[in-house]
Amino acid sequence: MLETAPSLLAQLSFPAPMAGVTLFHYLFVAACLFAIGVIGFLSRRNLIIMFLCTELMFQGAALALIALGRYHLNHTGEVFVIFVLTIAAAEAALALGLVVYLYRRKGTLDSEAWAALKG
Amino acid sequence: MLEPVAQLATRLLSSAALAAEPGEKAVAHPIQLPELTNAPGGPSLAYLLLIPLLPLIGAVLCAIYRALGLRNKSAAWTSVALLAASFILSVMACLDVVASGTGRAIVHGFEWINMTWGAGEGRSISADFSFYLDPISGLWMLFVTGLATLIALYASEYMSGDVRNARINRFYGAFCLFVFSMACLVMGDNLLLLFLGWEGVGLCSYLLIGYYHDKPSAVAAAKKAFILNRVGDVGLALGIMFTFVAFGSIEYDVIFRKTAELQEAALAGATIPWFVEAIPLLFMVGAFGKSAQLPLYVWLPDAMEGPTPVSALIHAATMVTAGVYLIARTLPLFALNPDALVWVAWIGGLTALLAATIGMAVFDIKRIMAYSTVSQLGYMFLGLGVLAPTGAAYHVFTHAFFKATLFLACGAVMHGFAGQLDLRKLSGLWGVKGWKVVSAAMLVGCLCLAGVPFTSGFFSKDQIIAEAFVTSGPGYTLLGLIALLTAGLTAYYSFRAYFRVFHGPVEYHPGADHHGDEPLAEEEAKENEVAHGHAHDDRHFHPHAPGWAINAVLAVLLVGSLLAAVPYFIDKDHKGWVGGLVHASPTDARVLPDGAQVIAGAKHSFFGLGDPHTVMYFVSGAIALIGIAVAWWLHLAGRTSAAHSRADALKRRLGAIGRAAEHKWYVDEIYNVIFRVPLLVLANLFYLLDKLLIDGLVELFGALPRWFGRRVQPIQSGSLQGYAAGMAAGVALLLFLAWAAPALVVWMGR
Amino acid sequence: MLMLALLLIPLIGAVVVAVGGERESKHVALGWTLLACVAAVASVFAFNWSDAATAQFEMRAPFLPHYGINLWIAADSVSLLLVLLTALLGPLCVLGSYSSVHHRQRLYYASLLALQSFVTGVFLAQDVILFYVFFELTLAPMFVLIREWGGANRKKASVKFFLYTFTGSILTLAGVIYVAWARTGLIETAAVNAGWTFSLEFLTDTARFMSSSEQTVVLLALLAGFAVKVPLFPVHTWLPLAHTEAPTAGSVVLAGVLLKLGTYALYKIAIPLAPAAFVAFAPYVAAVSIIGILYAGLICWTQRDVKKLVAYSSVSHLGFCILGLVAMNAVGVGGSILYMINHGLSTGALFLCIGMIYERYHTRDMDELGGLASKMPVWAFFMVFFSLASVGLPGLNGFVSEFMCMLGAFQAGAAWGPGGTGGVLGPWFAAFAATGMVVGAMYILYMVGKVVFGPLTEPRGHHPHETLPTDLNLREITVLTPLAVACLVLGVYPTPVIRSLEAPIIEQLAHVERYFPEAEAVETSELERPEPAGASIVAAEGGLR
Amino acid sequence: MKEKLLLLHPEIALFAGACLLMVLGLSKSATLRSLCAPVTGLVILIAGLLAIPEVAERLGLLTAEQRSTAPLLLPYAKAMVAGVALLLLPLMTGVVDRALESRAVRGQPFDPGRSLRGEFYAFLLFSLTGVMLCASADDLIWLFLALELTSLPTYIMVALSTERLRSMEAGVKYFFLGAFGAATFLMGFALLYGAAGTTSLTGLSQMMTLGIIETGATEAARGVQVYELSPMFIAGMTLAVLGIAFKIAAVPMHFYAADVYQGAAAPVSAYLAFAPKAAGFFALVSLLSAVTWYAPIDGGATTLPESLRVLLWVMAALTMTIGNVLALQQRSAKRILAYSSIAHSGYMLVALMAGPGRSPASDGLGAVLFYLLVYGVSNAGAFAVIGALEKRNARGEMVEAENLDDLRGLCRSHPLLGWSLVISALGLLGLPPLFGFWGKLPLFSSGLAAGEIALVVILAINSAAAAFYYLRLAAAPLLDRLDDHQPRPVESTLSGRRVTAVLSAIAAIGLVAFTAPLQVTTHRAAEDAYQRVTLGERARDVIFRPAPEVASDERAGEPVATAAER
Repeated sequence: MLETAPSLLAQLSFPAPMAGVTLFHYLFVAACLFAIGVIGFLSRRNLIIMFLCTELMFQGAALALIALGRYHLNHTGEVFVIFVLTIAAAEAALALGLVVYLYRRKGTLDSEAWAALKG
Repeated sequence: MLEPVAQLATRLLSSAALAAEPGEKAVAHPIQLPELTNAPGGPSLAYLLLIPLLPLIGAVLCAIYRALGLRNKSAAWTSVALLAASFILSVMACLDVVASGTGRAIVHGFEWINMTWGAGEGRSISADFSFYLDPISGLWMLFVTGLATLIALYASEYMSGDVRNARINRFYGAFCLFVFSMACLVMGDNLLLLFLGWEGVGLCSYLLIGYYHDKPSAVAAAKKAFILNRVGDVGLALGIMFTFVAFGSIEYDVIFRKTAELQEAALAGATIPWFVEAIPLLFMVGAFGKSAQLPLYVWLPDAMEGPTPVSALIHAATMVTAGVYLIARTLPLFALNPDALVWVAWIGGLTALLAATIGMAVFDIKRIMAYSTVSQLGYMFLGLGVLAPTGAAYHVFTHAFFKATLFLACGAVMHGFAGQLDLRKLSGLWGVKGWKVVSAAMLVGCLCLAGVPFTSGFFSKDQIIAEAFVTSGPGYTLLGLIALLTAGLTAYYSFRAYFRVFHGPVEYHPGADHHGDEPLAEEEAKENEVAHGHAHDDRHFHPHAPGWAINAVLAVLLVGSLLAAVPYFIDKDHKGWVGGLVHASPTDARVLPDGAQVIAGAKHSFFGLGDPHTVMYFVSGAIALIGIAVAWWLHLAGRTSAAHSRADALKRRLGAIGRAAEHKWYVDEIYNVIFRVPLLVLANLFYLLDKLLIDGLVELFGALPRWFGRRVQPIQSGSLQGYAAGMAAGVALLLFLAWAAPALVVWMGR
Repeated sequence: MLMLALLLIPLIGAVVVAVGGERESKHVALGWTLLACVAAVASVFAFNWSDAATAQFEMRAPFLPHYGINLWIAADSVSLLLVLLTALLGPLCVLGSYSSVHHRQRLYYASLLALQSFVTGVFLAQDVILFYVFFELTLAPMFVLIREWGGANRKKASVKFFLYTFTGSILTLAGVIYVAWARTGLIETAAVNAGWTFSLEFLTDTARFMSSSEQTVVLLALLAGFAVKVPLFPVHTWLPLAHTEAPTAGSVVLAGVLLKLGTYALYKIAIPLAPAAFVAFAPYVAAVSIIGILYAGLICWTQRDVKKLVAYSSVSHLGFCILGLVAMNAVGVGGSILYMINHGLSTGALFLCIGMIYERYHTRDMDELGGLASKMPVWAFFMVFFSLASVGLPGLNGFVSEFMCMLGAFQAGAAWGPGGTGGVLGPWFAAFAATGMVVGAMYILYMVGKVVFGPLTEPRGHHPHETLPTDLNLREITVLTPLAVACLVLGVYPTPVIRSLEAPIIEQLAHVERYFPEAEAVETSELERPEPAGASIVAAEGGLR
Repeated sequence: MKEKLLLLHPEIALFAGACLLMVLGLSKSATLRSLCAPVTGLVILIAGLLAIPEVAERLGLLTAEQRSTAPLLLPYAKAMVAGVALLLLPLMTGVVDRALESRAVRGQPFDPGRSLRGEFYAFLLFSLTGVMLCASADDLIWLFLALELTSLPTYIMVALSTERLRSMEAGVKYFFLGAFGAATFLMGFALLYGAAGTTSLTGLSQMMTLGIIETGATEAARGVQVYELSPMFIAGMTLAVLGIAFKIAAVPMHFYAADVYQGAAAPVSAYLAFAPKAAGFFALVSLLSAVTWYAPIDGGATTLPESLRVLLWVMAALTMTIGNVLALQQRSAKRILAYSSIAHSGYMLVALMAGPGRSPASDGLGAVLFYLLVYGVSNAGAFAVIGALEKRNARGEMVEAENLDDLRGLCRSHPLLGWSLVISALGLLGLPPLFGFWGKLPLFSSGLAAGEIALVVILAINSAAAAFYYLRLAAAPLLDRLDDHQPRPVESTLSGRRVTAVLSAIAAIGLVAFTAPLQVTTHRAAEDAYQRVTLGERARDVIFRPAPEVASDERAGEPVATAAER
């Protein structure tokens, strides 16, 4: 995305207090969040933490939405984010329920414990 | 080589030119062939159809008898009757054709293969069951049907052993079928019908050689005969295709007209197109196959596995002369390509010599006769090659008689002595009671074969040899000398057999088999033995003297062989009656015999001794007598036992050469090594290739997906993180791909 | 109507047999096949032979209008003859397996009947998609036949047969669709929209607007399916396996008609859809088929298993058939179509004969069988008869077609003689193919000499069959006799058949002749006239509604 | 907004039904509880009917002109989904609560706390709602919600489908990977919004049309014009497509499929193989329509922007191939079907690439919509047969007889099930003249019409390779014999499963008769959807690929020209 940053800066009209902080930075942070989520998802084996990593990915997207909404000067982004949050909440509930259920059956939250089906 | 060929060609054409001069007989000009007034067929000659039809009916009847399982001779009598009828019809037909000045008759039967794909010549092919009779085919039909009748009669006794197991029906069925095919071959009015007959006789010879189908040797011989004939047939088939493309038709009338036009053109200086020159060469191949010439002759000696009547009719008198007929029939085409004639002449001469040398060495009488057949056929081809179709045809005629006689005599011996054919085991039969007729027949046959003066063989062979010297072609003089040498050899080996078997001390040992009956059930075999009075040990063995049928037929043929000389003195200006027929037939109205005369005129003396024919009488006669004398000295004079004679000493002196000759110069073995073995290796190689490489590739392609699947399967490890990693990696990769895509596409130029 | 009957009778029969009783199923099946035979005979008389080129008994119902796919069946003389062959073989197959099939007879005879119906459908279809539907459908019953009643190696054989042919024919489908799409494209550029159509008679106009490269692609796609079915030399390996494993009737149908689907498709579809490419490829196809003739023939010579030998001989024979086809002249194509019929008769009969032996001796190994002539003369007669027929002996059917195929190849492009025609082959092709005559004689006589003639040998510990007599019984003779008669009649008096083939062949060849090298000049001048395009468009529009 | 709601009657009905079922499942009386399934069926039926505008108008829910302007995609999509769902419903009955109910029958008090039935059906309806919403989505937000609504309930359905551990494992994998996928397309949507400044698909397409998203065109070698889209857009689109690829189980997001389908109870697997796939393809169709195939819809040379074309090309090829080659390895019928469903997604991707076309034959989107029905029907049958067979496993519990060997000789032991399996398998194989073939035909034709010859060849070869395992699936019940030592599977007591099996087999044959109208309908639907998103206007008059090759040599040239003159 780097080479397109200038063209974006051209129309950029962020307020003074945060001068120098461009959309690009926001997107960068968002991307980082997303990446961290992915890496965490791949590296950690505890189901709860893995779920939290997916949440992190969601939040990365949410951050990007907010920034872009501000950039495009419309509220669609914010609206989107609200819905994202609800979905995230729903997923959280679902995930926790599932985790409890699983723990009852197997007594562990190690993701590798669930690798019977393969091939 | 080329120079003399050109010479020969010019002479041919010049001869044609002479022929074209006014004052020549109209018949000398094919284009002016009188149109057939009664074409097609016409009421007068419609009965021509019966000539092939009657034998066919005979075959069908015999098949029915077989189905009914008749165990009597009704098949024999049916066949004899029908064949006789068809012989009479042939005689009538010949007379009618000669009488009607058209020189030929065409009778349409029904359509066989017909297709039209456009207007104009060459846009349609038609090969019908319609028959074409002219003097040449008439001649052939005469001795084919005539001899067939006689031999059928002979076989009625000879094959009596097969009555009780009903196989005689099969024999006569094939026999009649053969005559039918021969009729189609000789009388077909188009090349495809000729081909039908050509392969039909091949089939019949296959069936009859393999008649004793439980004898492996017989089956092998039959197979060999059919396959080698097929090799020739390929040539013939291709020749027919060339003919069709070249002339737009395969019907004789059209072909001959076009040929004549081509001659006109050639006289006017045009060159003969290559595809017309190719035709005779291909026909030649077919002829060599059917008539057992080099290099395809090896099947004929083995063909003796069949019952002797078959050997007599098919493999001596008629079928093997089909090649000669083919060339005689299409001689105008050959005249367009002198190369072909040179080939024919040389192949013929060499075959004659080679076969004669083998005939001198082998001890089986029937084999001797077989090789002599090959040798005599060689003479006939030599005759055609040196532009003596008259001589060739005449030799075919005489040879048919005396060779039939010889074979039937051998057959009688075989029949009487339990299949004994080894001339070291038989001696002095002349002295045995009841064998006079056979001996006499054998004597006459040998005389004719040897070409002793004033026998039929003498006159026919003489013409050929003389023409060999007269006609100037590449090395034809040498060919003449070869022919003379062969004549001597022929006299020697024929009388070698005669002297050993029919003269000297009386002594005989029976053979092992009952002239090849099937191994019947035990009691039946015994019964058989009693019936024939055969026994396997020599002490109480009574030779089974020939009955009336055999004697009668032998007597008739004996006389016939002698009388075969007579036609030579009829119609002298065409070198005999046969010459007259040949001359009268439209096929060679143009080049021959005028061509031969012209060429003869070119060199009208034999080594300065005057008319070559006259000279040849003396030369060849003398040579024949010398040969006989040698045979007498070596094989009769002072021979005390059947087994040993003075020749043994000579043979010892010859050593390796003698043994090689006795083993037929190992030709079979050589062929086996050169052709069969490599082909078999190749075939097995192909099979291996098919299984391993070709099918292997298919299997490989089939296995590829599964192989790929096995490679991919580990990714489905079942671990959550593993899957997630896979997904993440995939996303990253595809992201990059999507980003790079435009550049990629531009780079690939879409 | 008759054609629909020919199509439906076996199908209904299949259903009836499938739901009927196990014991009487074979008789029911026989009845239905005979009924089909009756219909076939009736169609012979109803057919107007005087204009054999036009498709008759036409029946047509739109199925997918937006694709221009119609349920459209009709028969010209070519298809009618092949349908007749199919109908004739039907009852013989049923009768031939009376004593050889014992378990799950309902499924067996139902499959046979279904197979017959589908094959008939292929020969009658005038719509490429319909053709393809039947073409694929034949696989299912054949798969069942091989898989359920086959020999020891039947699973592999059946799967190989199915996958090999299925793979090829899917590519064929792609090729056909490509042509149909190309047609829509060209019609648009011609400013007229005729939309999609799969009807043969409209698709045939497409070729002249397709570049030769496009046609090449199409032809390759078509060959992928058809050459495998034929089978042509390099892609033949499924056949011997399938044949050796299949039950007798299966082999008969396989050799008799199933292989003809490939050749028929090449004639009916490949020629008009990609003529330029067809002409361009003809020499290579011819070369391949000649290789097939000799290669397969020599392989036959090394076989021990009689059935495998005959199977390979099919490869060799169909080489002749294809050679005649790519000669692209009347004689050659006529010979090739005749060959389809003749090969079906003689080879089918040979398989029946072998099956009869197998029923008695439970082996097909030539080392264990020999000299049967002295034990079963009637069988021997038929065996020798059909062997000679397939060797191409004049007077029997094999020769006529074989010679015509070779003559056709010889004429093609041999413009130097009045008998020559346009084309891209020539004497050399015929010459090489002719050597196949010798090879054919070699392996067939080798087989006859081993099995029929020679000293009698029977497998060790052989005891006579409980139900079957030593020699053929009346039923078996009844099975073989019609085939023998057909072989003889077609060998002695084929002219009516040939004459009936002339018109359709000439019509079909009109598609390719304009692409012959020497025809270039003529063909460009022809192209001045736009009628064909216009006509095609109008016709197509007619065809779409 | 209002007119949007007007078209949501089916969804509303489903939602209401779901709420009702939640209550119903907890009722004390067994009879009322047993009404769950019928009620669900009724609701789905109502929804399906309401989806048809004519019906809605008859009921006064739509005015005539509203009906006439209503998009054509919705009726087909929703009715089709409802129909397949109805076909699947008998199969879904009795998946949960069997033990509980049997205990209740034996007189033990019913414990609502342990009962799942109500939720199960409710979740089914919720998920169906999601699918239908996907079809009617015209905004990224809406699309996101709909997709999530489709998946979330299925996570639970999978986990609860059986008591066995494997189904829980399936649930875990499905849920976590699903969340991963969801995050992916969410990020994609975000970037799309960033690139276009709007989340409405129409707006997106407008932005494309106005060329705001491109950064210009480059004239490449051989006169090929390639438009460069802004990287943000490309990234967004790619992420979105890949995220949705999870729903349709396309490479590289396919990993979960086999495990989940195997772990879940066969009925649920059948549902998973259909519903999310449908939702995903609806989403892809609308999304890609928004990006537009740059060309007049002329049945010929439609094409996507380069990035997407290459992306989808690779995805399609890989999905087909990997799905098939992995299916070749399997002994478990369920895994075979799972992998084959991956392969089928690949086939559909080919048509998706081909994009819209003028005639049904060249219309890829229509082909996709049609194939969804074809696949749903045949697939239901195959899974139903497996669900209908049970055998006792080593631990003595009754489990699904999912192994290929268990299916041997089925035609003789259970003719109905056996023949249904044979027909479904052959249908999936696409053997003419079964329904499957008529589904494959448009895939081929549209792919070729779009000029994607290489891809079509891959498609052809793949369908051939697929024949291998489908043949197994068909031959095992028909021709193979069960060897004596192995336990003979028994038919499940739940008769509903047989019903589904037989019905789908009948449909696989009977629907052939309706091929023509169905294909026309799907074509209209797809075209209409495309027109709506792109506001009917041709995105740009640049034809990327030269129009269908008209023969370049003079042989062809002549008559064409003359024809043009007329």
